[in-house]
Amino acid sequence: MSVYTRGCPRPIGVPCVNDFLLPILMYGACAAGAVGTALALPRRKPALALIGGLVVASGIGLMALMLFLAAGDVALLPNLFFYVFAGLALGSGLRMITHPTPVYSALYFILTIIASAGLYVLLGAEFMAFALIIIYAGAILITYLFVIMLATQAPVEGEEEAVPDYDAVAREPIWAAAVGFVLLATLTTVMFRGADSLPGPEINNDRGTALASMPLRIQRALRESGAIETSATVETVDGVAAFDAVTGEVLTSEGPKPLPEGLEASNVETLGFNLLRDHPMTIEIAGVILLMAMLGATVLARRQVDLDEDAKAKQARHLAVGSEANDA
Amino acid sequence: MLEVLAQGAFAEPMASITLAHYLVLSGAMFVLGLVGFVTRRNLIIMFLCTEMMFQASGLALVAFARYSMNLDGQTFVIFVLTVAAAEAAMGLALVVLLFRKQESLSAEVWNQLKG
Amino acid sequence: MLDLAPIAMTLAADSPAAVASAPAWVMLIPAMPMIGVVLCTLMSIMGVRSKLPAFVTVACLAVSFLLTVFMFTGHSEGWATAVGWEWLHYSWGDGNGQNFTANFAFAVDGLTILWMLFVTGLATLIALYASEYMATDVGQGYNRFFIAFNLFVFSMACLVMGSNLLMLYLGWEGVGLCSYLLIGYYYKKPEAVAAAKKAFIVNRIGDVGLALGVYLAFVHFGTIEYTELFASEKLQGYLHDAAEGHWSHIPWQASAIPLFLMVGAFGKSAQLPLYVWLPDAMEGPTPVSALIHAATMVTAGVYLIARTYPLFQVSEIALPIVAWVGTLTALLAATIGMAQFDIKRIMAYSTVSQLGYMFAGLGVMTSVGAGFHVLTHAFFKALLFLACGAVMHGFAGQLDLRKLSGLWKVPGWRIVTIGMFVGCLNLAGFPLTAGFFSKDMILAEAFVTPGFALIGWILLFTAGLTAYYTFRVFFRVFVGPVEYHAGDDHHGDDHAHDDSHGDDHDAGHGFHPHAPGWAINFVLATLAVCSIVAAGLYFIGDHGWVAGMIHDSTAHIDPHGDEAGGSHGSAALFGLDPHKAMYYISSVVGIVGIIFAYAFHLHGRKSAGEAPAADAFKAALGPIPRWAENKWYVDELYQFLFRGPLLVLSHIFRYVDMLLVDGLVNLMGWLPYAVGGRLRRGQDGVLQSYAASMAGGLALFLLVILLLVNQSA
Amino acid sequence: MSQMLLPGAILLPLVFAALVALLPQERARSLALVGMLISAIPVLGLLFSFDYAHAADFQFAGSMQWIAEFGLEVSVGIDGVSLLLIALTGLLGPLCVLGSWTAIKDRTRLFFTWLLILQAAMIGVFAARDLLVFYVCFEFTLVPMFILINVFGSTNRKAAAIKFFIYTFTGSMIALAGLVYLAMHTADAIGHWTFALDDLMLHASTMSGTEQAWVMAAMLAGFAVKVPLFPFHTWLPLAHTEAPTAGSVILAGVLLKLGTYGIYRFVLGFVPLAVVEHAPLLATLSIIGIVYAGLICWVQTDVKKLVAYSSVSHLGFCVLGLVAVNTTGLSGSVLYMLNHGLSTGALFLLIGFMYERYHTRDMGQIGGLAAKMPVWASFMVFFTMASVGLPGLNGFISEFLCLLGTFQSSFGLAAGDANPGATPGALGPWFALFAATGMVIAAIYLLYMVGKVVWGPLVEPEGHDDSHTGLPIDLSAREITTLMPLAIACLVFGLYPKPLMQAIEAPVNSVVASYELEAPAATIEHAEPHDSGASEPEADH
Repeated sequence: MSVYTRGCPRPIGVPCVNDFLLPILMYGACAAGAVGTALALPRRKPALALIGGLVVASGIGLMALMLFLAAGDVALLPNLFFYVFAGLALGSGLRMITHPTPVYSALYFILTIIASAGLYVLLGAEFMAFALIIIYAGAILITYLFVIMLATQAPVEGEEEAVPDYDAVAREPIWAAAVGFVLLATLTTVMFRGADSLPGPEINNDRGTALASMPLRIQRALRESGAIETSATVETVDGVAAFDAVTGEVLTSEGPKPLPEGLEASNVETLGFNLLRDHPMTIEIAGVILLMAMLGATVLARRQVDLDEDAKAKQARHLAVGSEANDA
Repeated sequence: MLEVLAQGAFAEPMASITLAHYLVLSGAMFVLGLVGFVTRRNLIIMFLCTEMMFQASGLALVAFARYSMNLDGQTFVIFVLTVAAAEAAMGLALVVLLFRKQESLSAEVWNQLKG
Repeated sequence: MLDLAPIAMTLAADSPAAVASAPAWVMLIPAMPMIGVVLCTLMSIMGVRSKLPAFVTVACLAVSFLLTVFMFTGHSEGWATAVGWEWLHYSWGDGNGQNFTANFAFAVDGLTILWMLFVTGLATLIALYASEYMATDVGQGYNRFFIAFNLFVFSMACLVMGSNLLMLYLGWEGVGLCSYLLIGYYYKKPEAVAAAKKAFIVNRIGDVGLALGVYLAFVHFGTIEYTELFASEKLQGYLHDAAEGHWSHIPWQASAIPLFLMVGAFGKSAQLPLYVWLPDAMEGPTPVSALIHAATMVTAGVYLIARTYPLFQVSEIALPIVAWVGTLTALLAATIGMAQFDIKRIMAYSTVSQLGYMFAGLGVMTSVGAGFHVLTHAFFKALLFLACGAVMHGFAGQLDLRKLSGLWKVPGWRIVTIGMFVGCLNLAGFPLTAGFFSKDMILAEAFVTPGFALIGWILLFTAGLTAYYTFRVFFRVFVGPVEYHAGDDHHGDDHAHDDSHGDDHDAGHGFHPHAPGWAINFVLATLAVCSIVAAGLYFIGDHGWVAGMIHDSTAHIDPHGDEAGGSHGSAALFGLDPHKAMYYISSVVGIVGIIFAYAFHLHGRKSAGEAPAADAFKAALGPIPRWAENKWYVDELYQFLFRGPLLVLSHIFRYVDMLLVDGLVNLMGWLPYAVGGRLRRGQDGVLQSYAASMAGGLALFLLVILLLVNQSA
Repeated sequence: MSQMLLPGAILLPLVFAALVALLPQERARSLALVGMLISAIPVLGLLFSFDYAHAADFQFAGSMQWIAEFGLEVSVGIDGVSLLLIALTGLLGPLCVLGSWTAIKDRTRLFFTWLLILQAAMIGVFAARDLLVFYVCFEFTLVPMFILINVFGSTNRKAAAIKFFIYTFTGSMIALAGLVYLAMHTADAIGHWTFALDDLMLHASTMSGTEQAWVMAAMLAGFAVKVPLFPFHTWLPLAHTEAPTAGSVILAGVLLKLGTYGIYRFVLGFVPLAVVEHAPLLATLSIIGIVYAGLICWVQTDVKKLVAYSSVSHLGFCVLGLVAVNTTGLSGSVLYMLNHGLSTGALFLLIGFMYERYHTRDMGQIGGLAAKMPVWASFMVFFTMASVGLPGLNGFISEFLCLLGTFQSSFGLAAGDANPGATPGALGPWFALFAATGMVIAAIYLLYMVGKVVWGPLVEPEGHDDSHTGLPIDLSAREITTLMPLAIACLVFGLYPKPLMQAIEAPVNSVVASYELEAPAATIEHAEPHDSGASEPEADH
């Protein structure tokens, strides 16, 4: 049973370097990651944290090398972006959990968010990338920073950079790191197990159907390309263009015309259609969740002003007067 | 230009970046978040680590969406985002409340519920 | 009716007696004592404070005795059965042995009548005696005494007249209960309670043997009715084999039955292994000792063996064992009897000894001799006991022969002394007395039966000892210089009105003995007459009246084909007919014993306290008399061998139960508590430790799944 | 009308329990007595209208569908054996109320309500013809008993009640497992679920040997604890010493019989192969129980604990009879259940009366009571003799039959027709011999108790004066009327057990018939041919 036969030209049975090299690389990467994180986590003696960081970096390198070998092809450069973004994400992620001061952690987290946005773009989810940066980095993490500012004590004059002890020392770093990376090792093994041929990205070839749901756009594109008269229209059947998937032509008032070259349904459009056509209900629910969260947050965080007795009585009267006023 | 990037315009079968790459990456990010959650005592950092885990799962979802040519993954990431946002809001409100109560952000202060 | 093929052997030669149905009033014989019980109970409930219960008892028993006499006169041949009601009957199949029937029924044959005659007769007399003897307790336990007394006679009647082994068992344990109640009559005295308990438990050990014998009999023969059991051709076949000596043909079940029954007999009749309870039974009032522990109950064992004699003949070793046990008991009891000072204890050991004689008689195949000895012994032993009782009653509980002397000359004690004299003559086997004839039949048979000569010699020697210790009592207490000291009347309860003989200052004769009343004297007189007349029974019919009675019962046996009533025409003893020879030898032995007693205990004795010759002889013997006086330490032996270890075992069991068995159960209870305590510490309330354990669990889980998947792939 | 008798017997006590619970406190006692007596009427009706000719088949049968698809129905019916046990319960019920007339002073309403509920549950068990009713009632007897001991017991009643409850409860849980397996096995055979005992009985014998062994082990775990058989008996002395008088009487009189009845109805009825195979083991356990518990009695200082251990010893005989698997043994053990209930119940009542006067059970502090309480003493001696097994009283009949049953049930003896009285079975003379020593031990410890408590010089706890007990020195009329029925029953069933034997012979024979006992190969010995030369005696079993 071999885990990764892909890309091993030699006949089956002859151990290919990939067969035993890859597992060692992978587990080595995980082990390095574990040791590095354990060391890097906030501890009394900061020196070790640096060494930890380096070890983790080497771990990420090993992982990259392993992934590269698993891919088995020579072409290195074009996929460089993936490795850059991955390295960035992991490094800043590690730095986030190992940095003693919470503000820096938050900022590092923003860096991770940006890296993963990059990855989203690589995966063809541009809308999500931007959504991520706007909503996530922009809104949520700013709230985090806001709360961090609110919650961290103003530094007492005495020690300038006093780090409260609950930030300074991690809880059982070794045991947590070990557990975490055993988890990672098992996850990766499971992923690679039996995946003889790791499928590459598929080419998106059913662009026609996606476009069909936008008849006006096709019509405008056809008119620009001159395939049909400016007054001709695209036949639509209750809002969907009459598109023949087999011939790849759309029926217009002047007969079936092939789609213009290079006409693509961009990610945002298809995503929009998918969102509203396939998951209308979930949108509503998402809306409700947000509403509830907002309500909850305001209620929770309201400052409990403890009024004394007569103040409460006055308040109650005031409210009563107020309600009569607008009743009348 | 974006499409080129997205599709990996190079000729077949340059299947360089496979689904496993992304999954390993998201796994690593998830584990980082987990380790962070378990080890750091600061409440806010713990929340941050949960956000990291959300992020990791979002990445995996998008990777799956891309490699199985189905946009549901992406829509789902949107919901992951909404949930993350809601959770962050609530969580931070709670942290503020807790902080105001105990004047400390350490998680170990709150252990009255012990057995 | 099975007519046996006329074979040379005359094993119950003529066919077993016909089974006739007895007249209904036969059932009145046991019913009368039961009516007595009911009446006495009513009287005790109504709180009667007079002697009425005694007279009611005497009346009932007298009626019962008369009915027995009618039964005797009306009885012809073989069995006469009368069925009361169906006691226990069920079946689990229709095969011959596949049902169990035990009716509350009575069967009468020669043996039964012989036994019932002296049981009911003596019971009536002793009831009369007891009416006066127990007078001091009229308000206290009088009713209770007579309830138990009547119940005893009822149980004895069931035992003797029962028509199946289960009825015998009912009577067997019934008399055991009554002896328990009566020995423990003075329940305020701890020794009496202990003695009663000891009697019941030792009897119970015997009863277990009897019970097993009954089970085996039923399992092997399929029935326990006498009429069916002794007429079954399987038993006749075994008897046939036994007669011809093919012992191996008889299966072990058949030969084991007598061994079990024998244990029951030894328990009830106080034979060697299980005799220890009888001497202690003297704690009970004297009428009880006389009736139960001398005349009737103790003969139940003899009755059992006589009744199931065919079963005993079937086993090769059963009768020899009986003979040997009887002989050894006789010897042992005689030796102990010689060394005792309490006259009632002496009589008790003499009973054990005489019972030994009866068992020896049965063992040496002379059921007639044994039966006759039972009859004569019943009379003269009852006489002796009642005499001792009178002495005790008169002298405020004094029983020590060193404190009494010369009662003959004390006014009012003449009849008691005469009665005592007649009893002693019979017991010693003085020529021409009833005791003499009955003992000689046994001795003659012992000498003549092949292989039992040694038993004969031992019995002869014991006869001498018997004569000695009997007349030792007579010469010490009843003749010689007049001197008496009152006892401490430990028998009477500490209730108010016994001041009549309470002040026992020994100074001299300030205390005047309480002469026995008319009832006691009348009873003693009648018993003396009966003892004398009993001798005559030997001459009625061809071998004595008793032989006739036994001949037409299951106990009949004349193994050597001789017609002369159990003697052996062929065998001769010292050239003469065995019985004639025995007359001379045993009378010589008896007289020698008496002379010794006279020499030691009367000749030159100045006071009650010491007898110079006897004391000198005893000193010469060294420690032996002291051992004998302590009953050869048999009680201590049993305590050491059986009661002690059993008590230790029970304590061990108690602690095992408390610690081990209960401990285990409590441990089961404690275990979850302990484990729970341990787990509780895991919940420390910190959020992150929970998160960590969740993560750890997940990791472990995945790892295991992975390993499993790896294995199976 | 006769159809309503059995349900009436079960439900009437419940009705009265409700009444007692609702009406005011001071009426509780008398109402309970009236309730018990009225609910005894249907039991009498059952006794008289029962058709003794064919006592084997289940009469007054009635069933009511509950949940059809699970085959759950409520069905009742009684045969000879159940009838007698119901009669015993019916008799003991009123006597308990009468016996605890003055013993229970406060919270009488609680006491009598639960006593009536207990009465209903017990009759329910004996009348059950399907697993549901049997098991519900069997479990439900625990609750009232727990409350009686826990609330009305003496010093450390809490521990006793809890141990009693949990010990018995765990046992019956295991028994439930066995029974459900049986029901499942039947369901496989006939396709649909049913819990009626008749169907279970039909299909139980098709189980394989090992299956039967396991089912027997499970059922025995439940019933052996209840009996109590040797190793599982430690809860009984504790429960008895702490229980109030009425509690003890019912516990000894009827609750212990649930165990033996369970063994008779379920173990003997459903798993014949396993019973025959494991008969020697069970017999050894019961004989150990007889001797072991008997000897422990001898060294006890607490009277009630002594009588409790004596119950363990006596019920050893009962189980021995059951395991002998022949008519003698079975009828002996059924009679034993009845007689033990009467004599030990009476003994507990007597000890209760004495306890009410002297407030101690320690034999060291009390002795020689015959002088002060002659009537009590005579009853004590009478019932002791009954429980020692004196012929003429009821104890003897059952003990004799159990021992005879054990003696005759041996393959060795029954081989061939050399011993017509023997029946095939796995026990034999040796078992009977060891069990018979129990008779002697019984005599030892019971006479030890009577000798200490009844006879001997008068000993009373110091500082005791008779005035303040509020009771006459000797037994009052009420107390005597409580004991008289038991005394009469002991005497009558001792001398004339015919009606009892008649009622149980047919059902017992039908149970034995279901055992076509052929000797396992190992123990068949050639029957001793009448005149073969072989001299050595046949090896007895």
